[in-house]
Amino acid sequence: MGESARRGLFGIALFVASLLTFAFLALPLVAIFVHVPPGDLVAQLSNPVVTDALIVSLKTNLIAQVFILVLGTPTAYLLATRRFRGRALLVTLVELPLVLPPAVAGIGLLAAFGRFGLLGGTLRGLGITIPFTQTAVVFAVAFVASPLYIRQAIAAFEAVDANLVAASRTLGVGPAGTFFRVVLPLASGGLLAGEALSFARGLGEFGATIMFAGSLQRVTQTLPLAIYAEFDVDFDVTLAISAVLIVISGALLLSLKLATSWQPSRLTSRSRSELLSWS
Amino acid sequence: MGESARRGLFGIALFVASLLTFAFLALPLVAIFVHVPPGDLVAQLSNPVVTDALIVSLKTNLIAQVFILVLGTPTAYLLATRRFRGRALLVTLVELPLVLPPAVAGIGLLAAFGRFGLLGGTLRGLGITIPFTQTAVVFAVAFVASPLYIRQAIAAFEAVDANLVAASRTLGVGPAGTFFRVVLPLASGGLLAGEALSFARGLGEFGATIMFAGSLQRVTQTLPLAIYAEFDVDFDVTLAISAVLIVISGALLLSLKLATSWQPSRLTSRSRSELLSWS
Amino acid sequence: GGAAARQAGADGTRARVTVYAAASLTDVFPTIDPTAKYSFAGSNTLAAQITQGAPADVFASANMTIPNQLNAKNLVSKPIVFTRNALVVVVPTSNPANVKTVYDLKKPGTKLVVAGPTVPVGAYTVQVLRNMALSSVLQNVVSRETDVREVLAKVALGEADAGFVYSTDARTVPGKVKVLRLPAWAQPKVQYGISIVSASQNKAAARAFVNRVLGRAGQKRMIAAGFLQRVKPKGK
Amino acid sequence: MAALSAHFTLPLRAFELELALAVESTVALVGPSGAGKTSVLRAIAGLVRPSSGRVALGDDVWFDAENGVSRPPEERRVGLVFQEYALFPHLSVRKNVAYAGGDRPDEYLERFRISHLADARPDELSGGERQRVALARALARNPDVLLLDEPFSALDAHTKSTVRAEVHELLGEFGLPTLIVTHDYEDASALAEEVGVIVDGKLRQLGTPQELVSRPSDEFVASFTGANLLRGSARREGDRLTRVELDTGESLFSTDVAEGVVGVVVYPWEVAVGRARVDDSALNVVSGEVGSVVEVGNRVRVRIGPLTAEVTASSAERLELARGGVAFATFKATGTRLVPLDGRGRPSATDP
Amino acid sequence: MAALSAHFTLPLRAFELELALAVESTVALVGPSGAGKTSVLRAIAGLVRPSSGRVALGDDVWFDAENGVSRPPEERRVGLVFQEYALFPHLSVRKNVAYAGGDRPDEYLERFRISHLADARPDELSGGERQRVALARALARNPDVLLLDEPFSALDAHTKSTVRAEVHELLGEFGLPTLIVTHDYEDASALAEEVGVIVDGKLRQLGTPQELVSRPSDEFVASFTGANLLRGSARREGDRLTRVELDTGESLFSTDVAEGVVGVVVYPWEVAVGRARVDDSALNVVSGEVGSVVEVGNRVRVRIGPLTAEVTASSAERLELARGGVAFATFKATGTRLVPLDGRGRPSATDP
Ligand SMILES: Nc1ncnc2c1ncn2[C@@H]1O[C@H](COP(=O)(O)OP(=O)(O)OP(=O)(O)O)[C@@H](O)[C@H]1O
Ligand SMILES: Nc1ncnc2c1ncn2[C@@H]1O[C@H](COP(=O)(O)OP(=O)(O)OP(=O)(O)O)[C@@H](O)[C@H]1O
Ligand SMILES: [Mg+2]
Ligand SMILES: [Mg+2]
Repeated sequence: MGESARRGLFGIALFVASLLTFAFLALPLVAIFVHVPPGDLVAQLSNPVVTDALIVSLKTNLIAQVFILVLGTPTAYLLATRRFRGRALLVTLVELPLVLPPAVAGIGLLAAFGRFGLLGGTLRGLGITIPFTQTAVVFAVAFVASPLYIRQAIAAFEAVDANLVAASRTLGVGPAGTFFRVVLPLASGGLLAGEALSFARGLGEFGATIMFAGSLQRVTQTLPLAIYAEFDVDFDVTLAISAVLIVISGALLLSLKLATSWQPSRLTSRSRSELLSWS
Repeated sequence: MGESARRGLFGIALFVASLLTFAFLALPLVAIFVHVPPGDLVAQLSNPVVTDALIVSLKTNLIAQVFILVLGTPTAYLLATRRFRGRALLVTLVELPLVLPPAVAGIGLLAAFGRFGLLGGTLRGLGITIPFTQTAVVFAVAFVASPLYIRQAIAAFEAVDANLVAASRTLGVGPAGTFFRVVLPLASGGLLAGEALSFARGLGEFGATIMFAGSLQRVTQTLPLAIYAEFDVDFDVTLAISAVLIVISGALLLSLKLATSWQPSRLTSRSRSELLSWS
Repeated sequence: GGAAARQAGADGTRARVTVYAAASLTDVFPTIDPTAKYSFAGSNTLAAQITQGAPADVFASANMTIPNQLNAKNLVSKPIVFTRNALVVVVPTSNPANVKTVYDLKKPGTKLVVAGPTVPVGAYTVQVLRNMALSSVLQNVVSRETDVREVLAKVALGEADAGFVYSTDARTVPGKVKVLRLPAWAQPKVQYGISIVSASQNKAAARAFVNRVLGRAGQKRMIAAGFLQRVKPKGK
Repeated sequence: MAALSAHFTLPLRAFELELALAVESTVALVGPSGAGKTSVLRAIAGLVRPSSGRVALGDDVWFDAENGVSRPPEERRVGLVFQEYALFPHLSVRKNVAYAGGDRPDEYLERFRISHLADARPDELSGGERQRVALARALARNPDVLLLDEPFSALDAHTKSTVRAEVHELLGEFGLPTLIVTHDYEDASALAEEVGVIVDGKLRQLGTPQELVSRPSDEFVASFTGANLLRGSARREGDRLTRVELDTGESLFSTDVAEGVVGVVVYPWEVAVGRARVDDSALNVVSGEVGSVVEVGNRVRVRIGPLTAEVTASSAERLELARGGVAFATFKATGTRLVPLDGRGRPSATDP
Repeated sequence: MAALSAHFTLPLRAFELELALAVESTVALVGPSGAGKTSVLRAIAGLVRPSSGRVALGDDVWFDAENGVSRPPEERRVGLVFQEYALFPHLSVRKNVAYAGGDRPDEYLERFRISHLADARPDELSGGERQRVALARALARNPDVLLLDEPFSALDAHTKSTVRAEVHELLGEFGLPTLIVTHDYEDASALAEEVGVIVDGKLRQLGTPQELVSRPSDEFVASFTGANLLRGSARREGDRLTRVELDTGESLFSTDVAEGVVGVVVYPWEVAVGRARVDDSALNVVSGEVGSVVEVGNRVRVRIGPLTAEVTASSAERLELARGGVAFATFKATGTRLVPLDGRGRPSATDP
């Protein structure tokens, strides 16, 4: 019958389109591993360029993430729980870095904290230089990676049933207590997911860092910058480093998946899946 | 009473942390506009470097987005509605580019589609070369920007009440019809949001493009590449271009906000906001 | 913030000098002073960063123009020529476009990669071609890279059919590229200038480094790496 | 036990909530969905801030618009049981009950017969169990007022009656001032001495269940208490009777006094059913097709034209109501009440 | 009209759904939340695939595990009304009803008296209106079978009875084989000729409402039909009576025959109430504190110890039940039934 025929077509269309997508996304990654014998992959981990970059990357990113967590969480909670004029604008502000070309972010950071930047004078007065130092890397990472965390955090906080918060309050527990005893535990899954995404994004930061922090080995040369630098020197090394990074990012993402797997309502998804098991 | 004191502290903490976040995120943007007199901003729009880059950026990004929509939407629907072994892996694959250093993406694309890449031979056989062409830019953008759309799309599709799909089916409408008449309209908000994010991210693409497509004015030099190129020539020009880009991204993001404003349950958030109007 | 900043400079202050050097010096400088911290990139990029307050102690540029400009702004000391170099054409060993001489670059469809016009090597490339009346070749350019090493990489990968680099760069990827020499008469005057950054916290170490480069040992290594005598030997 | 006194106005989306209440023992508010019931409790608990008015427990003022007093929820000693119970899903039953840190939670687990569930998570509980945990949690905070929001709406019909009895007994034990809101009149009359009917944020009538049944102030209260409602226009007839011309043309008599458009209120158990027309001036007769016939316990609710009548199973048998056909519903003029028709608050499902 | 026949097993999370049904006119399945009611409908509609069995309308086979037949939902002519109605929120009422493209939707709008809402969005409708739209939509697809999931659970108590009557009449008009699932026995008995009680995916008893009331197969069916249930151990006494030793020590007599642990089933309206003990060998007596006293219409449900009795308002007055104290509940040995206690499916809220 025509109906089932059309249904068949739809299923096939879905399938083909997905196949193309997966192929396109998988190929570049596969290609890298094809080029890199596992031996090299391990060998690279002792290449000083890689180790230095890895150390710089981890150090700067960890510091940046601490800031993101400590400052981003309250910000997200505020935006999730308060409705006030200009809120949409602030949310936009928080998300802007996500859609801003990293290079522009770098320029912006220079314009703000650089020698000729808005705060340049003030900072020089305090004997502080930020551009092209590790602080600059931290700034760049924090600026570019924070939106991913804050957005997820807002969503996670908004997902907490308002009645549970209300219940806690009527049970004599104030806003602070309620936040730590009810809101945080219930949002933790989402927060973790956001944090993982943000961390991964930060590890990959390139444009803003090269603009604002330059690329100085052992100081500001993070893994992505090292890749870019090595690219000119030895393509095989570059491939190997890339492979290392893919493995790291992939691991991060999978852990994220696990952290959030429980979130989508099981029943719905299950029954939906059954529902469509014909189409 | 101690309770209200603690409550006060909590509120203040929230407020201060948020203030710091907003300041840090706003400063770089403000700084750029401080440096750029509105006049320059307009003037830049007639600077051939900018106009050429703008054209290249728009052209390549529009093409890339078409591909993302046409292929990404079915993929997202598949991942949202089917549960099967290895699904988590595919989701990870789809999200990986989001957290991959763009430089690595570029390397990967070279390793896959470059002359000596996995498909190099095949492509040469077909007389197709991709590196250094606008196709390369499209590839880079599509690769880096697709995850943002696909993730949102999956979420949007999962948010569609399974019972509505079931209802449509029992009313005699097949999977295809159901998809176009029920699922798509209901998910449209989320899809639009994802598309806007993805488009913005694509516009900012830098690392992958410079690696895979190189940088040639009027051909492969997108706005971010132009910024980088101009950086060492004339910082003011760079600032002006940046300003242009910020405006574009900001506009995109705001449109996104409007597209999705209806999504969070109004009642919940409202009542929560009231609930916490003391804390 | 400041803490991290100072400490970042700090691991330098103990004689650890920070050197911003042209990409073409990537391989040789570490052999002259392995202890220094290097940032290799297009001289123009480095200049821009120094202008923006990058904490460099020494600036080694692939030309004299850029350091002189900085010197005019009192950002660096007067540059001293510390070596010279020559321009060559490199093609992948597979030589897909079958480029035998620089004149073959005129063949339409040849994928030529050069450095951006603000990058020293990019400027030199334009000069050479003008000297040889080959400016039309530039129509075959498929990408303007941000420094000489990017040019080399694209060729070494075989993605590009040919590229203009320094003879010293060509030697760093033996077996990957073939070198096509350019006639001496067409060569531009490729002089590298080194100077001390005025804002340096670390002038002593900076001077020490410059002397090392100019010293006999330093110069030996430069020449070993394929660079040319600081000053043209008065031709007989 | 200090009494709760609350009078305030609270602007809601569609209308303004406006009421004055004094709760000493147990009061129930009944109303349709969206009437503002939950909002009343939220306002008293301090979860929303009224635009004006005053809420106080005895002379302890919780909210006072004039003097700008507005205590946060945690500083009002209320025990609020939420419509869906709002148990903390990440905490065990014991931790839920102990949440407020009240003295010896285990005592409450005992008292509510949920000790055996102490370590279970809320999502492992049945509706009835959840309900008891919610109550235990609210009381363990030892509050001065108890607020119950639709305490039974989440229960199966067949567990409901049992639970309702339990709750009724517990309320007795604790003897706290209690305010219950529900959309089920039966629940309200089962638990409360005083029942208020609230529609679109306004209190239509407040009184004992008997009062509401015997003297419903308007058609809405009547329909809520389960009465039949027939529209018509009233005209005085003699000095003791009122004649009501129904829209259907038939006319009825009532001993109530009224003029103009009215609703005739008659309860199903006031209506007798027969197969033959009885002619008795003292009796109102409405004839019609026999519609649905529903057995409820040992009685049968039968729909005859616009009326629902309740007769014994045996007479239903005798009259063979099951086979349908025409039947006559009769009821005394004294058994009817006339209420004004303001056209508002009609149960929407019966709209034309 | 072809009849629907369905027998299948469907593994669910906690248990396996297993039942065999033949639906010719109207059948209702009653069961507690989580019993598998919705799953039954989903399986018949083709929204889930049973692991084994067969579903057919007349000789049109929809599902047959043996022959690997499994038609997708759109190829089974079912009209399914969802628990929460599942109206398309982005479509107007008319578009919802016209969705299936059935002939002249406006006719259905007329018929269900929702023409005036044709252009409204579902979220602007009241529960009762939504319900009618959902029905109209399902019927406009002119199906061969009608499946109703908790058709009234989303309605206010006071609109429910009206809507229920309407639905009953509509079902009559269309005369389709109809399967209704609900957790409310009263709804079931009101609408269906045959009622099945389903617990944990198993059909406990299937029969007319009268049968279920007069001969409940187990305690669960009994409690569902609103009976009192007293646990005890039975021993034959003479050849016509059975003596049941209650856990409380008191002992009752029943004309039913049973041995061992049993539940004594007695309906509230079989129980008389007095203030003084009556001694009559033919009468069972249970004494206890007077608990909750609930007025329902012109009758009063009063709880005495473990029993709920239903007496007239007048006698309640006479006995001053309201003031509590001890009372005696009496009922005939012939008025009791004995059911086996399998310990399963007890209404959880009454667990110890
Ligand atoms: N904080 C609020 N601000 C504005 N409007 C509100 C607020 N809370 C609820 N409303 C609206 O006020 C009306 C009453 O809501 P409320 O929940 O009090 O009704 P309800 O009687 O509890 O209904 P239900 O019986 O369905 O629970 C609804 O129309 C709702 O949309
Ligand atoms: N597709 C499914 N696969 C596995 N388990 C399921 C599925 N659908 C529901 N369940 C589980 O089977 C049981 C019965 O679910 P179902 O919705 O049929 O119960 P119900 O009788 O309709 O309950 P309610 O009266 O609350 O609607 C529940 O425990 C549910 O968690
Ligand atoms: Mg409510
Ligand atoms: Mg159900």
